Amino acid sequence: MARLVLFGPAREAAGASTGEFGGLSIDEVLREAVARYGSNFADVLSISQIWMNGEPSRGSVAVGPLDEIAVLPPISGG
Amino acid sequence: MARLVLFGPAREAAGASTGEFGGLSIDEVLREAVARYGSNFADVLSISQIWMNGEPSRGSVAVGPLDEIAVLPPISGG
Amino acid sequence: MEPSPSLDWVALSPSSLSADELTTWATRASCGAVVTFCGTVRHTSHEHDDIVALEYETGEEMAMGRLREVVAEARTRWPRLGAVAIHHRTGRVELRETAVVVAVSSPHRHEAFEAAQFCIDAVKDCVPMWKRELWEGGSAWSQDGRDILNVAEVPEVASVTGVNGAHDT
Amino acid sequence: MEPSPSLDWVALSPSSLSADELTTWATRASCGAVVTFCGTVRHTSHEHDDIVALEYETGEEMAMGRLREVVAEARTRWPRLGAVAIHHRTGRVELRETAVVVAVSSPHRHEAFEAAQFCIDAVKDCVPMWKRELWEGGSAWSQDGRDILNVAEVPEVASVTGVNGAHDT
Repeated sequence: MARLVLFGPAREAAGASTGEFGGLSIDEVLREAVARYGSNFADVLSISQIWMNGEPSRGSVAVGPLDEIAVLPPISGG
Repeated sequence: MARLVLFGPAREAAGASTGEFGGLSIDEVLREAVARYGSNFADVLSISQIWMNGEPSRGSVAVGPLDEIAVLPPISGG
Repeated sequence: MEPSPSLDWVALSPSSLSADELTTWATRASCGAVVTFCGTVRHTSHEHDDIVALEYETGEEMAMGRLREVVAEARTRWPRLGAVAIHHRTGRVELRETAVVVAVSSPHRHEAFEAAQFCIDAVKDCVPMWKRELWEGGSAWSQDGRDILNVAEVPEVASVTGVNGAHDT
Repeated sequence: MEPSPSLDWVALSPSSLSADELTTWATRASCGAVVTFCGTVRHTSHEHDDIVALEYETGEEMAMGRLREVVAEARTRWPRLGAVAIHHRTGRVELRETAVVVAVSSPHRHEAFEAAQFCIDAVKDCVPMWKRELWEGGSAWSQDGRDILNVAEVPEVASVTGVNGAHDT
């Protein structure tokens, strides 16, 4: 069970700030998340970056139960 | 009698911060000032700008009794 | 907040930021220049002209990691910097309040200007942070979102070639 | 000193300058950026590394006239500036104290950086002001004197072309 963490517009679109998913790669986890959270979330996800354990990552990377996957929509700090 | 005003290194070289001179042009006033204040002042004068009444000016300009001529050595503000 | 004893000081804060505290902290006997940038809440955004507050959301660990990277990159690009501080608010920030402060000191002024500008550019381009705009009767996520860059990708401002005096304070 | 009720504030002061006061004064609801520059007394000059104080001498009327010209020129070059302040100390200024403060606000940050840097460059190149360096046991006029320029002759820093975000705050 990898942990998904959602921020800003992604959190709002999902209606949740975290979720647990059983997928074995980042792509699998995100597919499950879209199934659970719906099309608004899918829209935000399509323009978001994905980080794993605090660093930029990519869809094919394998995930284990201790991994944290973050969905980062376009940023607007400062 | 035009009034001469000396700043920073020019004031120090002349040993005076102001002086009255009878010259009828800026150049004449400055010649009299060199005669009165000596060669250290002449050295500073040679690298200084001359302003009259708060604005940059030049040697040939005529001066009257209400005019103030300023000797401005290279600046070092800020 | 306890001032940093080192030459770097990054922080996220849910309460008021003090530009004065950072400026004073950054002032060093070896440095002739301190440049301080405050990003303040203004009433106009791309979409609205009656903003009353902003609300910032972040992932604290990710953001702190990125802030540290920004300072490290600034030191790589401008090795003679003195002190470097970046503080960013979280949560609700009212109109005219300061959302982010950068303070940079250096022996000479041009590197302090360049590094301070780099730091705030990099905060905006690299630090995971999301802004909600609040106006009378409504709110929405900011529409000026940017793709997240790596810190090394942030361009720096062009260096100056002054007529004279470019290398003093 | 009484804060200026207008958007411009220039001053010469024989007592401590407050960067905080100028930064707060420059913060406006229409501006998202305030850039503050402090020129502080450092222990090193071209000639010495044990400076304990500086002493500034000026011609008050000429200097105030030039400071006003610097602000006017900044507004010509960056028409969207908010508030612009330049304060310069006169007399003796101790190590680490602030000899000059510039504070500039604007809707977006890059023009505030550019204008603040122009203002301090122009102060150094155009304002009649002479600095004596004081160290333990001696003093001398600063050796980094510059020929006085007209304000219009002061070059500006190159504009930035950021990867993105160059036109927000």
